[in-house]
Amino acid sequence: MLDLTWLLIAVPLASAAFLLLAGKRADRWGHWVGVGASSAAFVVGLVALIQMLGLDSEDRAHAVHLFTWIPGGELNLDAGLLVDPLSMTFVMLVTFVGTLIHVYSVAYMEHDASRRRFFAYLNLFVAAMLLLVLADSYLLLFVGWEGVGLASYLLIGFWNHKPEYATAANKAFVVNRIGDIGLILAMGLMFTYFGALDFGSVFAAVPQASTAQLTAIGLMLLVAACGKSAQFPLQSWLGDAMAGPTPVSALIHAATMVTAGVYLIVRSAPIFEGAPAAQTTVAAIGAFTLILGALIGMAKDDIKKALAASTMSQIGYMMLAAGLGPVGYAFAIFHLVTHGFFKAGMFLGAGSVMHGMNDQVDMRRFGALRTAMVTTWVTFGLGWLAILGVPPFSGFWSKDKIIEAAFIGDDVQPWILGGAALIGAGLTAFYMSRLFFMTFHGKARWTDEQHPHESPALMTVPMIILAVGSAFLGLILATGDRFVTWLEPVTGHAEHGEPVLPAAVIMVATLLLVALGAWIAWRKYGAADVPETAPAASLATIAARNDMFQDSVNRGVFERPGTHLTRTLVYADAALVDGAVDATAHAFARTGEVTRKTQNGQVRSYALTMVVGLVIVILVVVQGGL
Amino acid sequence: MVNTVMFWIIAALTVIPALSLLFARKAVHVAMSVVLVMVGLAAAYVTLSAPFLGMVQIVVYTGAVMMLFLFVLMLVGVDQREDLKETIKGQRWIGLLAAAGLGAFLVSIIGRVTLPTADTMPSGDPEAVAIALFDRYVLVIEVLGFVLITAAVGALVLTHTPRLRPRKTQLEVQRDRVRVGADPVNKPMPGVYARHNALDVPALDPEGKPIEHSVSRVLEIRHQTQEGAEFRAALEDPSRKEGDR
Amino acid sequence: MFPILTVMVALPALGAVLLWALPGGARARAREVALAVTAIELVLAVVLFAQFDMSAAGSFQFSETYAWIPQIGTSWALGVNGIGLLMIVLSALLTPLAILAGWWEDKDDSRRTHYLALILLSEAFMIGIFAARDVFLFYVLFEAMLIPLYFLIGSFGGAQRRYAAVKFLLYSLAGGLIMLVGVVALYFQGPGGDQAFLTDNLTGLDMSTTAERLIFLAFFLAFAIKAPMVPVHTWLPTVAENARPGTTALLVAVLDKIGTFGMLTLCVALFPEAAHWAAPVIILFAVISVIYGALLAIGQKDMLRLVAFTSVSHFGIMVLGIFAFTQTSVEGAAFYMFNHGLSTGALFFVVGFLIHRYGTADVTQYGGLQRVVPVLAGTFLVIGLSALALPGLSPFVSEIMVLVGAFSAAKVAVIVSAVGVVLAALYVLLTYQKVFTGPAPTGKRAKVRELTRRERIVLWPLIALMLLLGFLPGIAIDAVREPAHDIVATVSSQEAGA
Amino acid sequence: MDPINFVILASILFAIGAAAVLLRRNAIIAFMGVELMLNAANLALVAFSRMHGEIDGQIMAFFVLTVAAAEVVVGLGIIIAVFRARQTISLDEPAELKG
Repeated sequence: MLDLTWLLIAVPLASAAFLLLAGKRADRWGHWVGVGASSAAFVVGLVALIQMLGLDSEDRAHAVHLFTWIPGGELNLDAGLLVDPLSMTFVMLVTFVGTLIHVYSVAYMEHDASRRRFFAYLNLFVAAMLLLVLADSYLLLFVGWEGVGLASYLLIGFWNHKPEYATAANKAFVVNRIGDIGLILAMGLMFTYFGALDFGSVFAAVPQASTAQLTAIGLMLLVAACGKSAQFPLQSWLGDAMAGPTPVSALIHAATMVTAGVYLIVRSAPIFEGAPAAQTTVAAIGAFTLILGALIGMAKDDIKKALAASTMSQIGYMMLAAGLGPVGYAFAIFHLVTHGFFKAGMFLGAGSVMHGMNDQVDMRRFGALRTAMVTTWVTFGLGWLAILGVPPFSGFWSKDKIIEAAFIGDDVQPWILGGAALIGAGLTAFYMSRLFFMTFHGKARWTDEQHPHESPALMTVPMIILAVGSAFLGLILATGDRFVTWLEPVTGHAEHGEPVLPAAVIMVATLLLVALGAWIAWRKYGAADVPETAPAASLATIAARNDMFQDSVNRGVFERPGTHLTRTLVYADAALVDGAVDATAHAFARTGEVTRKTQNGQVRSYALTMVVGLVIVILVVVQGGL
Repeated sequence: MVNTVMFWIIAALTVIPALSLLFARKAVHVAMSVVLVMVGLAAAYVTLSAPFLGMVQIVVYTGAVMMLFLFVLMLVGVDQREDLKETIKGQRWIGLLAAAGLGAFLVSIIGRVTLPTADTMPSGDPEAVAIALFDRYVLVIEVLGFVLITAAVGALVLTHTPRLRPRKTQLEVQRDRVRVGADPVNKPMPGVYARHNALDVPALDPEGKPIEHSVSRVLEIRHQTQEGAEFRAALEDPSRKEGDR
Repeated sequence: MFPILTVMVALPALGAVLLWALPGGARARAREVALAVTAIELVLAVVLFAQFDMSAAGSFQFSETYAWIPQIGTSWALGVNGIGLLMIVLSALLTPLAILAGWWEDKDDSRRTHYLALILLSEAFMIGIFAARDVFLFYVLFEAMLIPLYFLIGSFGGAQRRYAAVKFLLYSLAGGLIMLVGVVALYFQGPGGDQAFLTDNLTGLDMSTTAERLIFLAFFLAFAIKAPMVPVHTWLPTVAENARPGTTALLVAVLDKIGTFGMLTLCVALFPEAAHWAAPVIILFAVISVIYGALLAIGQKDMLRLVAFTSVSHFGIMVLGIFAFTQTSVEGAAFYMFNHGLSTGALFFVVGFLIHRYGTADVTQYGGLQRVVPVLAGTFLVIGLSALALPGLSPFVSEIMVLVGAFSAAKVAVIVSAVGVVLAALYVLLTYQKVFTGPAPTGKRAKVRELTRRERIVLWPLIALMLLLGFLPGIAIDAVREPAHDIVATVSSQEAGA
Repeated sequence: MDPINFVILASILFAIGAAAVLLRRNAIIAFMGVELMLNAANLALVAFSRMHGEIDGQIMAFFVLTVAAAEVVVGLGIIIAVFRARQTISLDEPAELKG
């Protein structure tokens, strides 16, 4: 079955192609094809996983050769899949969560005329994401990388008859492309230094490479990861990406695609191992973004944007972990998996709320929904507990380990990274509790035409499954370090360093901060009345509400000068470059105007010219001695 | 060697009439002078042991080409006088200078070189010429035949004036005439009902009045017409009428 | 041996003559005749491709040499190596599609016949140029090409078509005449004899450095104008704006490749030392073209101009690939020449279809079409994505080969060019946004026809081919590998010698 | 006497013919100037033929003669055509060659 893993990509891809080409006659049942394709991928993945579990941990990496891709003289690359515990983890996450979200979307998108197209895009995304994680070379990974970007673009802009949604889609794609420059340049560096782009050859060549080379590659990979995973400074697109239908936000902009950056870093572990500076940068970016995301999350009133900020922040955790080296890789992926579950669950919950509230997203118009939507409240609550890191829910097992790992190290680094992680936990508790309480508790602040109701079973069942996962997955995988051992063939065995503080102290501190955060949120948003319009706030809150002015900065630094530059260039091209050309032409034309006066039309003066010319020629020939 | 006397005669016979090209006023005079030049040249050819060519020269140039020129001159009007005053600024002096310079250069260059003179005379009799023309140069001759035919057709085309609209029928002519209010019938011939020799006397209308325009315009210009009044007076004077009878 | 190349040159030319000879009544069928001729040509091209020996792609195959004017050493010498093969296939593929794409143009039979005959004539010249193995023959065809194009642009097209045609002609002539000087100078450097212009006899000449560099520059300038590089690019937008989309598609997708083709097969192959000497400056201009073209594309309102500027940008990447002189980058550039033909050809066609519907190329007149014509929107998007080199489509493979391959030779250039990747996303997606997204059009604008069957026949094979080559680029790369290797080897031997 | 003198005579005639073309406005006279130039050339050819003792020069003169005849026919045809159109044969009138 491991050799058949190409089916994982092929089936959703074929389904996507079919749905796009089938036309209107497939409108009535096309979505079930999409669900079927995703489920089939899950089944294939599951069988492969079971088969892999039957192997020794050393033999679990399995290479699948597909076909000769680029048979260049020097750049000689085969398309192949690398099926190992790391990619298998992603396969399971993507196909499982993906299938649930497919099912959910059947109901969620029921009234949309273009549901078939929606499922085609979702399938396309699944195929691309699986290609991304299964690829055995950076170039093939890049195909998946751009593929998910495209799917993301299509889905964010799914309702592109609203101009701002279309703009959001463009923004996502373009910012991602900035990240792609990083990946392209990283590949250029790899090809220059190692002459290859497949993981095997690159990693084999790493020991011979200099630190400077590896650092350069690592930093470029980091740029790519920042673009895709919405890390500082390329995070600005994620909030706008919430323009897409909510299942998309759940699948792509929470559970899977945005974590691709973390995957890239972990996959490139051998490179980062040789480049401590790059590693530190990864961790620093992660730490910075986790705080940044948390701060933004604290101020957002749009439920999806708050969740998006939370995603940014949580991926910050993962990046932080991935930047810690072998100690953190497994935890990064672990958190990625649990996060995939609880964040997807929460997004679906948010979708359920919107479904019941006429697509209202402003949390200030929610409140007291727990009575109207019990299932949603419970499933969301489980996700909330998980993200807070309350034991024994999933988040506790993954996040706490990251915080602990952040405190390992020398000098001042553990204090900064660890401190950030610790504070981040408190902030997370605050903003997630705020979100939870504002939505489900307190007084009802609905408008009259809203009649909140529970969503149909097609939506709630996936939410329940994800909630169960949020609750117990962490516990199951963490028992006996199962997950860490599972990933060890890929991430390498980590010498478990000692944190600068005792592990117990860190855990207690974390829990205390979480409790504090949640308590403050309860006081402000659960117990007290929430004003229906956002009150005037401090400068910091305004900054957070505006995504820390990232958009304004981008607009001021890139967009506006860019627009001016473009306009100037368009003008200059017409006036200067083309003007010079036209001026040359006109100069000739004017010369012609002048000289044409000698052409007076008199035959005799033409003849005279000829004779004079003849005389001159004779003179020259004679004088020339001929 | 060539007869020196002969050369000088030929030189005089060609250059002097040739100068008329520059100074003669009437084109006919020029044409006749050029005929002389051509004859001179024919003489030169004969002197240069090309007798056949000389004959051809006379036949073609004096006989055909120059006559053609004369025909054309007559066609366009012999009295096409040329105003010798120059209209293009500087044309005369620069032109003269250039032509003179050209001649001077040619003469000076040719005068400086010495070319070997072969002892053998080329045989310019018709037989030798025919052998050369229809043997070595037969292809050229063929091509020249084409050129001549083309030229002939070309001249036909050039001088042919196509009819732009269909020929008018008599009926149309008549209608047009009525429309513009001209004489509905033929103009009366001069001298009708007149007693004099007809051409210079206006015709008389049925009322006995002379019709002035029945006399040719040319005669009017030359003042060779007879006044109609005189005859009218004669007609109106019964006494003279009797007397004349 | 069957002189397939001569036949391929002669067939469209005869087709053109046939069209002109058609009596008035039969001219109503001119399109069918032209299509049939180009279809046969395409079949021949496929046969050519199938018969081509990929294991010897670096050497000229199907060679034919007939004396032409032996007194000055020119001969009718045809032959293709891998790169020429791809270009010929591209020409043969795009011409029938251009005819199909412009099926609706011209109400008047005789005018249409004239147009089609000129198109066929252009095809004959294009194939001749790509197959020429004789520098003089190449030059003659290079200049002869201008005649049908001048009329194609000047007689058929938009408001300022005459201005555009004259501009095109003057630009091309300027380049061509400078090249003529180079050709003549090359003759005197060469071995002489009655095959003095055969490229085989002109490679590896022992010339003085100055002579080599000057001749190189003479050739290069002509090719830089043809493959419009900044700052000699301004004819292209003007022409694109005013000529018919079908004409422009052929012009940009195939004809302009003569520029890069010439750089590869003449400039670099014949003057390796000079090429190596000039490479840094050329790369600088290539990078400027990449960024400048992309920025100007973003600033355009006219879609045809926009596509023209994207091509300026893409040609920059090709030139960068060629003059980076690494195996991979040259392979990539050669492959890109083919892919860009598919992508830009399709882009001009689809823009032509839009113009056919709305009667304007001004993007601001469009909006919300995705709701009305989803298939057209989807097709446009895929073609647009090919222009921004999305993985899975063949332009990606070539672009990444150029960027990755050139990195070792020109780091800064690649880093700057990579910015073009972002700009490409901007110009493609902004255009898509303006034309297809937003509120659905109302009133008369809402009555837009969906992509017709004939238009699908034009566009979808191109998309299919890009997909196929995106996943199996080997089909084409096999053809360019050895030529690229030879070129790189020639230049690097110079490097070693210097 | 050396036949070269005939060549010199030819040069003089040629110059006179050229001057006629340059100075005379009457198209027919100018045309006769052209004829004179042609004949001057013929004279030179025949003189050269004599000097070399070969007949080819004469043959060339024949050709020139023939072509000149053709030229006269066409030239006069043109003059007549122009005269018909404009009622004049002055060379200054048809100034349509003006650039």
